[in-house]
Amino acid sequence: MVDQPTGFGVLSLLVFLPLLGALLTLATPREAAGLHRTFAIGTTVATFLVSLWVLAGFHGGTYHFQMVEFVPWLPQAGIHYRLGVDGISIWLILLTTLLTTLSAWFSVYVRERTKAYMVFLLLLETAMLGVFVSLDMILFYTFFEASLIPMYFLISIWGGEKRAYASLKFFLFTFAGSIFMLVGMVALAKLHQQATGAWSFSILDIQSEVASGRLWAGALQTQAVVFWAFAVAFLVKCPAFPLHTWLPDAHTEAPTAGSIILAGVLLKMGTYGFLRFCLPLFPDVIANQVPILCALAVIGILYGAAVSAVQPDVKRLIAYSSVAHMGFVLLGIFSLTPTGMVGGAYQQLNHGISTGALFLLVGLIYERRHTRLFRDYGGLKAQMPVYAALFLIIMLSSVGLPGTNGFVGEFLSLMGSFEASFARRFGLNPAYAVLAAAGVILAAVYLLWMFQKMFYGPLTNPENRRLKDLTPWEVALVMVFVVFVFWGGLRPATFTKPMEASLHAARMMALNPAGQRPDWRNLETEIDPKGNLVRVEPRTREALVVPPAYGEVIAPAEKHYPLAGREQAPNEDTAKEQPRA
Amino acid sequence: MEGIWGAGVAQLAPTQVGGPMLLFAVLAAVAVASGVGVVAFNSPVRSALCLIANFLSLALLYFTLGAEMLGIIQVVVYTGAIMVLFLFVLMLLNLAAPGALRESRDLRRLGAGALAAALFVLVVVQAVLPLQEAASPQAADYYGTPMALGRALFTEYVWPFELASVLLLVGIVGSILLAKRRV
Amino acid sequence: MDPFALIWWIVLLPLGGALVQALFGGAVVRGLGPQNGKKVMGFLAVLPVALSFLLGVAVLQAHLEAGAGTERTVVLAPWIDLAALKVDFAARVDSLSLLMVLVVTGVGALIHLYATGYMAEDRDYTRFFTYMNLFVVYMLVLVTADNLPLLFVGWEGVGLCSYLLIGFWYRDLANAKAANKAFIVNRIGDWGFMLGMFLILVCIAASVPEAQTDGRWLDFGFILPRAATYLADRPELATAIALLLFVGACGKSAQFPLYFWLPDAMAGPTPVSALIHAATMVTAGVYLVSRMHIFYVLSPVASAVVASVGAFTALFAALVAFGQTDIKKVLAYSTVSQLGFMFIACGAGVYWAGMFHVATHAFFKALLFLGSGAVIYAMAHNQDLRNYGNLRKYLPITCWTMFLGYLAIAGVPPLAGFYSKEAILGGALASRHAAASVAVWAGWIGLLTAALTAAYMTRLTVLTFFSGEERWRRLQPAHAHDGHHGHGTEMAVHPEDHSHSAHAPHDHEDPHGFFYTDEELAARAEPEEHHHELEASHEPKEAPPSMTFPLVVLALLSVVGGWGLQHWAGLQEFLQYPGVQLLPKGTIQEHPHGVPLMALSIGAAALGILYGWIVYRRGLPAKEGFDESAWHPFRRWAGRQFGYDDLVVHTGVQGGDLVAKSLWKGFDAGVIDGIANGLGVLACGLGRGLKAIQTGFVRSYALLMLAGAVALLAYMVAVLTRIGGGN
Amino acid sequence: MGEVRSLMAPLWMYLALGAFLFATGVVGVVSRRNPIVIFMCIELMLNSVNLTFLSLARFAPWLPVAHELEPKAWMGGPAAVIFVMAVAAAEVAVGLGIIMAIFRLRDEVDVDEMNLLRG
Repeated sequence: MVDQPTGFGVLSLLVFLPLLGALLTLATPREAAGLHRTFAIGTTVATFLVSLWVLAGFHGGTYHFQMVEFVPWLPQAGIHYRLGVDGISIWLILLTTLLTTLSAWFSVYVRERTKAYMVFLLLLETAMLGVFVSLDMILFYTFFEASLIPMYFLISIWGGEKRAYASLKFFLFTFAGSIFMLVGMVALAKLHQQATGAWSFSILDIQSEVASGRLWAGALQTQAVVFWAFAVAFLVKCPAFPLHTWLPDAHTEAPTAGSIILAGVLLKMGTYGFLRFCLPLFPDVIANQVPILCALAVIGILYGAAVSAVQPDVKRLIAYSSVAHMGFVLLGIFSLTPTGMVGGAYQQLNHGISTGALFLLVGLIYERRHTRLFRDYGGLKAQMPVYAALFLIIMLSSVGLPGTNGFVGEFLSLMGSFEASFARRFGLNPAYAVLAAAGVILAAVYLLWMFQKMFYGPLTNPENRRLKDLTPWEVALVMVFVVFVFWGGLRPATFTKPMEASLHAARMMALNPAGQRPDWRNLETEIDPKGNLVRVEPRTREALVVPPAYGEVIAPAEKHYPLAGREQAPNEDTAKEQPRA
Repeated sequence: MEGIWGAGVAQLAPTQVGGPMLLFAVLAAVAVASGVGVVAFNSPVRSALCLIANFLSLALLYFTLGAEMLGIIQVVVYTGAIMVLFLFVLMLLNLAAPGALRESRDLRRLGAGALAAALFVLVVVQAVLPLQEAASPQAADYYGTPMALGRALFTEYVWPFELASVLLLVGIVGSILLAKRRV
Repeated sequence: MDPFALIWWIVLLPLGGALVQALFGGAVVRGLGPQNGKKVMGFLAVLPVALSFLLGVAVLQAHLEAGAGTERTVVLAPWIDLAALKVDFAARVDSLSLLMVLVVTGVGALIHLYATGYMAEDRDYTRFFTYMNLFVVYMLVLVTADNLPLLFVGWEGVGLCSYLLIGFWYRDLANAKAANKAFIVNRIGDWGFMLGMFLILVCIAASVPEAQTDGRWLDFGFILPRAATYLADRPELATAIALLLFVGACGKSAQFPLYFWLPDAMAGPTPVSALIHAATMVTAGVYLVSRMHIFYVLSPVASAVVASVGAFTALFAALVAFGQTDIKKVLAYSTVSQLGFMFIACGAGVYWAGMFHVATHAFFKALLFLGSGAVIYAMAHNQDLRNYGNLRKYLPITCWTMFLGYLAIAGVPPLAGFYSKEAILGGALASRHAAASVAVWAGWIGLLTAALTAAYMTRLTVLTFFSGEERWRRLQPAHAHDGHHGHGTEMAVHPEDHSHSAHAPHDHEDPHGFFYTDEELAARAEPEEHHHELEASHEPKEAPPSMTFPLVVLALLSVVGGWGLQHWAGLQEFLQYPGVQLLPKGTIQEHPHGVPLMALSIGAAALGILYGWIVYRRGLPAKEGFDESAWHPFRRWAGRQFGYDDLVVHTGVQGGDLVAKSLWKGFDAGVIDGIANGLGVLACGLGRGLKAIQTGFVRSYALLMLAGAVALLAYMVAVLTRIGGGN
Repeated sequence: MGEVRSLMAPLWMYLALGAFLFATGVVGVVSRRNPIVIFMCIELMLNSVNLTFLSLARFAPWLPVAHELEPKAWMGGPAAVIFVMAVAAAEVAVGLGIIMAIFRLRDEVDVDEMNLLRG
C-alpha cells in the first residue's frame, strides 16, 4: 500500500526545536554566557512542553504508531522522512526532554566556552529525540550516529583528566557497533525489495512483510546473521557485558550534564533498539538467541555489581552500577513475558531517573570539591544534612527499595525472567533467574558502601568542613527527581499503562506464528486491554485515539507461562474468591 | 574470440622476399637501434638524438603504410617541435654534461628488463602471431589522405578533436605559468 | 463509615507523624529552643502511634463483632496494574494481622514515649523520631498487607529503618558498618523471599483458569485457598516455596545462618533495640511463616527444617549469651534464642503458640531492653555488666520492673513467658504434625534452652542489680572504655582544624557561595559536647518518669500478659479459624496440660535460676573478670560466637573484595580493554607497514605499475587460452 | 583475402616492431633517473602505439569494428594518432615546464630525489 504524504507535524517540531535553539545560540556573541544559558534553558523547557503536548495527544490503548508524519524523500531508494510515536517510545521522549532540561539547568556551573557547550547540548537533544521518533531506518541510523558527535565533544572538551582517551573510546566502541547495524538495515531493505519488488527502509513496511511471513520466506538462513548485526550495535550501546568497558571511562570523564544524559538517555537507545528492531523483525530466530542475551544480562548484573563494589571513584562506581541495572532491563525484555517486558521497559525509565539523579548529586559535590574520590569525603552527613537526605532517597531508589520506582521495574523484570526460566522457555533454566535475583543483594552492597564512604564516619577531611549545604535551587533540581522516584514507585500504572499495548504487540511479533503477528501497517488489528490480539473495524490513523469495538480474537494473550511439566492445569477445586471490601 | 582475433591461429602466410621487405627491414632496424639507444645512452643529448632518428624512421614507416599525411605530421610535430623543445630544455638546464646523473645499475633495471621482455613476448604471442596471415592491406587507399582524415576529424571525431584543442590550450597556459620566474 | 476502613488510618497516622518530624522538626526545635521544641516534637512523635493503637482497638472491636473467623480486604488504591498482574494497596483485616497491629502500635507507643526521655540530649532528636515513626509505618504495612508484594514493601521498609537507626550515631564508623551488615544480611533474606514469591506465582498463576481470576495473583485471598490444590501433585514445589520463604524469615528474624547481624545491631540507641530488634521487626519472620503456614503444612520437610533451625539457633544463642559482658549484647542473644523458640513452634505446627510467644516476648523483651537502657542512661552510657552491681539501691523502679521481666523470660509461672513457652514446648513434644519426630527433638532442646535462658538471665540480673558490691567504684580510668558511641565529639572544631581550613584552597573565590566564610565557620564550631565517662565517683540516678512509666506498664503486661492472652482473650481460639487456618484441620491438638510438662518446664527454670544465683550472688566471679585470659576457654569461645561471625564476615568481605578486584583489574582492564587496545595497535602496525611501501620514488611506482600490467596481461592470456582451448 | 600489394610487409612485423619499441620505452621509463630521458622514453612508447594504430587501420580495419563485414576504412586509427600527438605535445610542454620549475627550486632533477610522496 502507498501512504499519503502528511506534512510536518508536532513530532518534527519536537525534534527540530532544539536544533533551532542551537542555531539561535550560535548567533549570540561569544562572551554573553548568560545569554547562552537563557537560550539553552529556554529551548529545553520549550521542548519539554512540546513533549508534554505530545503526551497529551497520545493514546495508550493502541499498539499502532500515532502522530505519524510521512514526507517523501528518496522514493527510488525507499527512504522517506517518517516519524511516529508508540508506547515504547513515548516515555523515552519525555525522559529525554526532562533530563536535557535538568542538565541544561545544572549547566550554569559550566564556566568556559558556554556557547559551544550549550549548542552541543541542544544538538544532542535533537539527535536523541530523532532516534526515538524516526520510523525510517536510515533516519534512525542518522540520528543514532549523530548523537555520538555532540557527546564526543562534550566529553573531550569539558571532561576530566583522561577525557581524550575516554571520548575516543566511547566514540569508537559505539561507532564500530553501529556499522553492523547499517549493514543489517541495508539487508532488510534488500529483502523487502526481494519480497515485494520495492526497496523500503520504513520499519512499518518491513515489519508488515515480516508479520505476513513474506520477508524471510526466502532468506531464513540469513535471519540470525541480520539479527546479530542489529543486536551487536545495541549491546554496545546498552552496554551489555563484554562490550561495556567504554562506559566507565566515558561516564567518569564526562561533565555532569554529559553523564546524566549518557546514563539517562543514550544507554536507552540500546534497549529501545532491541524493542523496536530486534523483537518485531526476527520472529524465527529470536527464541534461539534468548539464552545468549539473557546470559549476557545476568553476567552483566553480577559482574557490574561486583566490580562497582571496589571502585575508588564515585562516578566509576555509578557507571558500573549502570551496567548492572541495564542488565535487569535486558533480562526483563528478553524474558518475553508480559510482566518481564513491562518491567524491562519500565526499568529503562527508572534507571534514567535514579542514575541520572545520582550523577547530578555527584556533580553537585564535584562542583564544590573537584574530586570524585571516596577518600576525600566521609562524614558529609553532618555537614550537609539535606544533601545527605536527598542522596539517601535516590540511592535507595537505585537499590530498588520497595516504594521507590526502582523496585517495580526490577521486581517485574525478575518476575518475568523467573517465569520464563522456570517454564524452561527458550532453553532457559532457573539458574538465570536465581542468579539475577542475587544481583539485588550486591546492589545493596556497593550502594550502601558508597553511602557509608561519603556520608558516615567522622568528618576527617578539613577541606569539607567549609562545605555549605545545597542551595535552594539545587534542592529544587534534585526534588524533581525525587518526585518521580516516589511517583514511579507508588503509581507505576501512570507509566506502565501507555506502554502495555505496544509491548504486548512486540512480544507477539517475536513469538507468534505468521498470520497471528500484529502488523504495524494493518489498522484492522488491535491489542485489547486484556492483551489479546483482536480484529477491529477498519479505521484511519487519526481515529486510533478512540478505543474501537474489539472483534474476534486472532491471538490470545499468553499472560503466564505454565510451569515446566504441568502444561495442563491440575483439577481445580471449587475455591472461590474471597469477598473484597 | 573469432570475432576479435579474425582468422585465429593459422600457418605462416607466404610472403615474397623483395624490395618492400628490404625497405621495411632497414627502417625497422634503424627504429630498433635508435630506440635502444634512447634508453641505453647515458648522456641525455645522445638519447635525444637517437629519439630523433627513431621518429624519422617511424615517419617513413607511416609512409610505407600509405599514411602520408600522418608521416608528415610526425616529422613536423615531433622532430620539428617536440625534440627542439627537449634539446632546448636540456641546454637550458645544462644537464648535457656526461655523468651529471650517474645511472644506478640496480635491480630495478634488471626487473624492468625482465618485465619488458615478458610484456613483449606476451603481446607478440597473444596478439601478433594470430594475425600472421593478415598480410594484405584491407583498408581503402584513401584512408591516409588529408581529406579523409579531415572529414573523420570534423564529423565523426569532432568532440575528441575539440577536447584535444582545449587540452593544447591548457598545456600552453600551464607551461607558461610553470616557466614564469615567480610562480 | 466502615470501621474497617480505619485500618488505613492506623497506617497513615504514623506516616503523617514521620513527615511532620522530617519537614518541620528542625524548624520547630530551632524556633522554640531545644528544650520546649524537643518536648513538642516528642509529643508529636508519640501521638500518632498512640492514636493508631486506639484505632486498632476500635477495629478489633468491629472484627470481634463480625466474628473472629471473618477476614476482610480493605483496598486503598491500585498499585501495580498490568494485564498480567494486579497488585493493590490492600489491607487484610483478620485476627492475625490485628494481633500484630496491636502489639506493634501498643509496644511501639510505649517505646516512643520512653525514647522522648532517653534521647532528650541528642542533637538529632527529630531525625530519630522521623525514623521511628517511619518504622512503625512500614511495620504496619508489613502486618496488614493483603498481598505478598505489599508485604515485601513493609518487609524491606523495616529493614531500611533498622539500617537507618542502627547507623543513627553515624559519626562512629563502627555503627555505620553494623548498619550496612544488617541491611545486607537482610537483603540475602529478601532474595529468598522474592524467589519464593515468584515461585508461588509460577506454580499457581499459569494454571488457574482465566475465568477465576482478576489478575491479583499474589493476594493471600488468592494464594492460600488454592495452594493445597495446585501443589498437591508437586510436593517438592511446596518444599521449595516454604524453604525460600524461610530464608527470608531467617534473615529478618535472625535465625542461624543469618543471625549474626542482630548482635551488631545493638549499636543503635536502646529504644531502637527494644522496638525493632526485640519486639517487632525481628518477629516478622515468625509472622510470615504463620501467614504462609499452608506451604509448611504441605511440606513436612520444610517444617522439619524450620523446627531444627529454630532449635539449633535457640541453643546456640543461649550458649553465646554466657560469653557476653555487654548488657545489650546479652539481651540481643537472648532475643535470637527466643526467636528460635518461636520457630520451633512453627516447625512443630503449633503456629498459634509461635504468635503467642511473639506477643509475650514483645512485652518482656521490650521491658528488659528499656530497663537496660535506663541502667545505661544511669551509668553514663557504660554498657559493661562488669561495672555494675547493687544498682537496686539507686534505680529501684528500673530494678524491680526489670526483675519481673527477668522472671517472665525465665519462664517462672504465672508470668507471661511461662505460658507461651509452655505452649510451644507442649505443642512440640506432643506434636502429631507430619514432621513429628524432629519437632519432638526440637521440643527437648527447647526445654534445655529454657534452663540456659533462666541461667544467663539470672547472671545478668544479679550482676546488675544485686551482688552487694558496686564494682564501678574500683574503676580505673583505663577501664572507662566501651560501648557508648560518642555523640559526635569528633565534630567539634579543634584548633588545628582551623589552621587547616584557614588556608583552604577555596578561600579566594567562591562565586556560587559553596563554602562557609571564616566567621560563619567559627559560628558553626560547637564546643566539645559535655559528656562524662563513667568514673569511680559516679552516682547513678533514676531515669525520668517518661522512661519509667513505660517500664511499669510493660512490667504489668509481662506479668499478666501470658495468662490474659491465653485464658482471658482465648488467643488459641482467636487464631484458629478456617479462614487463616493457623492450624490446618485434622492436626489440631490439645497440648498436654498434664503435670509432667508443667513440672519439667518449671524445673528447668528453677534449675537455671538456682545455678545463676549460686554462681553470681557474691558478685563478679574472678574467672569472668576484666582480663578475659582468665576466663574458661569455653566461655571465651562462646563470647566470640564460636568463631562463626568472624569466619562469615571475613570470608565474605575479603573474598568478595578479592574476586571483585581481580575481575576489575584483571578482566575488565586486562582482557576486554586489552583486546580493544590490541586492535588499535594492530591497525597502527598495518598502517606503518603500508607506509613503508610508499617510497615516493616515481620509478618504483612505475615499476609496480609495469609489473601489474604484465601480470594482468598474463592472466588474460591464461584465461583466453583456456576459453579458446576449444579450437 | 585480396591479392598482395607491393611495398608491403605483413602486418605482424609492424605490430612486433611496435611492441618492441614499447617495451624498450618501458625499460627506459623505469630504469632511467633523468626526467627528461624518461619523457623521451614516454614519447617512444607513444610513437610505438601510433605505429600500431596505423598498421591495424591499414591491414585489419575489421578488427576494431568487427560487426561490419566489408568495411571501407577505419578512420579511428589515424584520428587516434592525431590525438596522441596532441596529447604528447601538451604533455611535453607541461612536463618540461614542471621540470624547469623543480630545477629552479632545487638545483637538481634526479627523480629519486623527488620523493615528496613518501608516506
